[in-house]
Amino acid sequence: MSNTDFAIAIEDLTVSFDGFKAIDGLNLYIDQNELRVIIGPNGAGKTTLLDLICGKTRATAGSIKFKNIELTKMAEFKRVRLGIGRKFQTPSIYENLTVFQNLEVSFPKGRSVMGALAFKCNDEVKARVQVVAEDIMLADRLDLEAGLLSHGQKQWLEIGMLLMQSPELLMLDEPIAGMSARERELTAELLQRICKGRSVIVIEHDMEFVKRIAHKVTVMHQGKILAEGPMAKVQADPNVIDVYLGH
Amino acid sequence: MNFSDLLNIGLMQGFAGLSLFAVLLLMGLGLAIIFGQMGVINMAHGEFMAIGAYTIYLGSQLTEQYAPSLMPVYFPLAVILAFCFAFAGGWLIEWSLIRHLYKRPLDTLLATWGISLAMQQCFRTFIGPKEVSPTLPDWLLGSWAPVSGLDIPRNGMFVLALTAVVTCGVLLALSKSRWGLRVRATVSNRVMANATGIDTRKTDRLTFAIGCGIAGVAGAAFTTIGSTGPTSGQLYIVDSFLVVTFGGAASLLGTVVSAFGIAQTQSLAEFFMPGSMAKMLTLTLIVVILMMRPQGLFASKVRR
Amino acid sequence: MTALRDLIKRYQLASVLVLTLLLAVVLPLTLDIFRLNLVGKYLTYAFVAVGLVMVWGYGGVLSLGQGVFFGLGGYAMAMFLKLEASDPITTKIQSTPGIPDFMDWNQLTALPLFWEPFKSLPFTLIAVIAVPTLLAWIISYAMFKRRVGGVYFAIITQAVALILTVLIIGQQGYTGGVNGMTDLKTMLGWDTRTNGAKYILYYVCVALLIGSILLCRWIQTGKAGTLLLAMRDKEDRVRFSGYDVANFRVFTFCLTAALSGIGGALFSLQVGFMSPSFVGIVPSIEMVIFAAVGGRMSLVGAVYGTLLVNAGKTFFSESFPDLWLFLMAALFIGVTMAFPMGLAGLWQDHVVPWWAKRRSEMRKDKAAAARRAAEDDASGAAPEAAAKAPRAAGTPERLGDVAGQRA
Amino acid sequence: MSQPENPHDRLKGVSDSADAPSPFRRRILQGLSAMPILAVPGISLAQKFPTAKVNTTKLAMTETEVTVGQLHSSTGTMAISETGSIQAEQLAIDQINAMGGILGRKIKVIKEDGASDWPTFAEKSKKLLINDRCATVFGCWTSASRKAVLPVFEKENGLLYYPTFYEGLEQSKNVFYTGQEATQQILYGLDWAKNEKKAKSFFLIGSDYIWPRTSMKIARKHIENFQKGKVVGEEYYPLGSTNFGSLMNKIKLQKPDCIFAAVVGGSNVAFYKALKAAGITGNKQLLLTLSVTEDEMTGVGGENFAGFYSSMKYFQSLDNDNNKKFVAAFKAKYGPKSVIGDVTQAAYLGPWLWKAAVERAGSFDVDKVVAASPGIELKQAPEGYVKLDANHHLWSKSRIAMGQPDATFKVVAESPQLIKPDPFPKGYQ
Repeated sequence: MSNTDFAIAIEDLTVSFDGFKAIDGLNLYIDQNELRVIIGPNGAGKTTLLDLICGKTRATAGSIKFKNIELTKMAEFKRVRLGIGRKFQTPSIYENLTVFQNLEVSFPKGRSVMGALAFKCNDEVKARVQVVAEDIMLADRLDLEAGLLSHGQKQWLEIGMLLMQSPELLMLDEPIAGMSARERELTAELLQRICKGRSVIVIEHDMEFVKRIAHKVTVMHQGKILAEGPMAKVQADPNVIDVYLGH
Repeated sequence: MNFSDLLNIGLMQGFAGLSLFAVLLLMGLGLAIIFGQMGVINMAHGEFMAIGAYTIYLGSQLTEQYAPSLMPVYFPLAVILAFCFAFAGGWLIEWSLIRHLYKRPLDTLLATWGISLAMQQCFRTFIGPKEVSPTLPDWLLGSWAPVSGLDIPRNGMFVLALTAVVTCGVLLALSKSRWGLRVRATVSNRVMANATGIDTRKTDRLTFAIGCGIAGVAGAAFTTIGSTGPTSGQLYIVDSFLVVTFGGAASLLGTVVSAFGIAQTQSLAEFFMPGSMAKMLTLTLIVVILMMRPQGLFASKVRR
Repeated sequence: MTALRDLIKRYQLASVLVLTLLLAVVLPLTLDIFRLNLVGKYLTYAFVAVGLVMVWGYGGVLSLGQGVFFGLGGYAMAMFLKLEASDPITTKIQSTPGIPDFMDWNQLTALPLFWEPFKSLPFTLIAVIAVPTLLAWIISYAMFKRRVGGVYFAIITQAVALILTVLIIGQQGYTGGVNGMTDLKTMLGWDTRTNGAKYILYYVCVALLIGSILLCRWIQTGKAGTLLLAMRDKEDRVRFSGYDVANFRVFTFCLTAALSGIGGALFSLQVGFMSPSFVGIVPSIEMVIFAAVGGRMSLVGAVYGTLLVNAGKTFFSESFPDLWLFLMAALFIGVTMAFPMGLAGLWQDHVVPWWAKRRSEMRKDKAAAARRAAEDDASGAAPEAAAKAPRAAGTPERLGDVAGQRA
Repeated sequence: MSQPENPHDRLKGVSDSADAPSPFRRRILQGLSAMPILAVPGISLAQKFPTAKVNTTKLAMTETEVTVGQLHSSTGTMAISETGSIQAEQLAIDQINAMGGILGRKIKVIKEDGASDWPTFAEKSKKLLINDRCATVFGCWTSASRKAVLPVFEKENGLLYYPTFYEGLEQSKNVFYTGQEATQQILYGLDWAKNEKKAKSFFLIGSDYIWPRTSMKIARKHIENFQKGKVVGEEYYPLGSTNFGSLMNKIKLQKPDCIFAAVVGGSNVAFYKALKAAGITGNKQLLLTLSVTEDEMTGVGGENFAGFYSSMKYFQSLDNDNNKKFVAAFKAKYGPKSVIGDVTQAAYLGPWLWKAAVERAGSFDVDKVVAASPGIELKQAPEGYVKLDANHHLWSKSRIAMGQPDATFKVVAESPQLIKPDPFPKGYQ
């Protein structure tokens, strides 16, 4: 099978920590422009899978191909430069900087040391920040210190920081954790907006939310894929029911 | 020079390597416990060793003056006292300083350096600037010569035995005792340990104090090899650091292996080349290996 | 005029100006040449302290081996000066005239090959910067790429300091050993020991130091500075924003090494000798305390810290030698426990708010007065001018920044 | 503070000695013919020597007081060794003051701490010379500290009395060396080992710095070229090294007739403990050292050094009247437990040599003092009679003593004559 059609193709991926296999022979293919949601009970290996893709954890075996480029041996920052963006489970932003600075730092220019020294915040950067800030509904808070944002806004800001880089693959680890109902609503809209022109992987527990956004759902259990398909099909799968309700 | 002479020298040389290994291990052990289990670098480690050494010295002075008949047995008692004093000092310092700095590990380094300066000046003011050396009991002096031409240093044997006891004690305590359990729990998840009713503050204090106590024992053991002065601590800490750094800081096993490696390299190199060259060779090797494996021989598995 | 004011505000240059004034005008006018020479010597340590602000305060990486780079820079300079001081005529009493005296004592009969290039001043000046930078690169590249940081980095740099000391002391035929390189007299025939030369060297030192501070300030205010702070607090986020964290750290570390090297070279020039006692662990840690006392986030504070601690050391060791170590110990403990941001933090937390309060009161008074005046002759511009004036003149440095205060 | 009971009997410069005049002395006496005997009370003397006349170089002094500097380490690693020198110099100065001082002026001391740090030594020496304008400085101990201050003394034309036995290869107009240079300490000892102990093969061991290395270089030349003996090993260990296990085995492998050692500091103690632990003791092995004085013995311990030999010019147990008085005065001032080593005694000579030179010159000016110095003799030095050579070093005897279990020394040999100092020995370079 050719991998070229997929945004990301994962084959036989395995990672073991001292013999414990957190991911065990996993195969996963995600299309261009797809929004895929990964669900599964705690300890299923969802976050580890994202860690493997973005490089936070190194694979023991198997391959990850992004745009047909092998990632497993690549340094993290290079994967980012290829177009992979990752939001962490707990919002990871620079609390001491303003919202503007947070976004500005994420602008994909001046990434080398010399580039950073020569970097100038010109109109192009400012315009880009403005666009993204409007996307993430923080346009009126640009001068606020990021630490003062609400939890939900911090989540958005982190998503915004990823959008600054215009990634082709966006991975979001529990993006609506700690959000109010209204914020969830807005986030769902946000996700639908931003998955145009890029693939998105979301890890989420909230089934209502998943139903709302998912194109396709993958269920993971003990490092393996248990089921995959549209939400309705997956929900009817007896294995899945067993895993979620069986114990 | 016949074959049996050569054999004897070979045996003695092997023992020289072993006793250097014991010395290095004993020096590094306390430091490794504190760093490995708590992430704190104790720059006053050398001064705690000096406390131990001075305890022995004072012990020998007092015994000589008031109870000369006890000279043969004072040494083991003084070693225990050395542990107690250093332990108490460690307890006090953890309580007064270190516990406020757990969130800032680099700052503990500076604060403990300050402590080491203060302790040095205390030694100088209260004990005197001269290097001192205790009067050792006869059974620690000279050599044990099972056959003529083969001299095994008694102080070396003593240090070796002491190191074995202390190391085994620490390993056993870590794996079997309540303290060990608490320490391991605290290391792996502080919040969780707290939640399950482990007093992590007390565990930290105990760990720090035990580390310091072992430093005290190490210092006590060195009185059989060298002398003690107010600044001896700085001499000790350098070697301790090398051992711990090279071993991979977080791992006791690493400390053991690195002490063994360094000791054997240096001891062998010293036999075949001049002392200064040997030291250089050993240090260069350490650097080269550290350049290739900056995290030390046995790095912890957890990613930073 | 406005452009200049903007520049000063943007790079927070007011404090640098005050420092320049102090070093270049006040001190030379008030101190005799002996004391001024001492200040010059302390300022060479300030190069290291300024570097530590960059690498430790901003970069979050503590190096306990800065003495190594100070020493390398100093030795490079000293080698040049020593060669000049060892001409065949002055050394005719030796068995091999024309080589440095310590080589002769160690039975060397020819100048070692690696000494040869140090006959050239340009080469030496390059080496002063290049050699420390290169070593810093070798050390830090391996470690930062493998993400060794924090305490572990600190102790490895310490090990490097130790090893270099042993090397220098052990290779006395090539390095002068424990004695170091002494009796450095002239540079290209110019006697560096005269009072005039001391004044010149002092000013060179001040100029280079201020230049270094400006360079660091420029880096801090740009994107690289923001990134350094970001890395210190959220290393992973920076990495997953596509930055090679290690490269930034390596760059900062090399920069501080280069600064330290310059400091060392100036030391050799001003003091007239170099010794392995600057390379070891103890001086390296002392240099950290200079930066800590001044404030680890403040470039200017680091200079004040260096001057203060050294002045204290000289004063106390002259008057109460026994107390000096206790005082030094108290400094270490007190600064880390109570004032982690050092003098700069004190200034920022106490003096500045107090000043701001006073100023706002003053402004209120003035505004009220102006209002009365305005009512009298209908001139509305006065309050604005009154409000602006104290800000331009007295804006204290924002020592460090908000991020720094929190760390 | 102890006052010598009869200051006149104390150590004196040549000026009031009444012994048969040597050629040196005759000239001095002529030079001093105008000078009254020293015991005349200070005030009248000061009138004879107005400051304007005895001090033309703006040194720090008044009509009644002259300022000198003392520059040693009272903190740091070297404090251990330098304390004795500080005490001895102070003792000598007190005694001189009790006698009325020099040219009617009491000596006032400014003490500076070099803190075992050579740059600090340089800084402090600048302070003493430039700021304090000290007439002379007594100080330094290690070669490194001397090398650090030497350029300062030469630049500022100061005066330094340096007490330690050292490697030689140096002769400065501004320094007087009251200890032995290398050949004075080594050659006699080696000859003694060869002649008395029939030693043919030598094992040389030293700490790794300039003094042991130079000393061993001279020793090797002497053994190989002049004694036709053999050097079977030459080893240097880093300063502060305490690990001598492998060295012991090398010694056993080589079986030298004599171990010739110059190990210093903390290493010293570890070295002798290692020898003892390896079964190498004084009754089986000849060992001659250049670096164990009474000061070191307290650390090394008599039981570890018993039966080994040390080569020095002075031992506390030296049996002569000068020394008995000196030891008594020292112990009265610093406690009965205090010990006096070779360097301590040499440090004690410094102020006396300076006094003699100043009085001979009739001036405190450094150039005049230096010019007057060659040929000065001290008849009542604790070590016996010494005289100052034109090369600024002392003529002195060399002595060998055996360590006793109670940490004292018993002198077993003494060079018949004073040995001429030769800082640049021909044939040993």
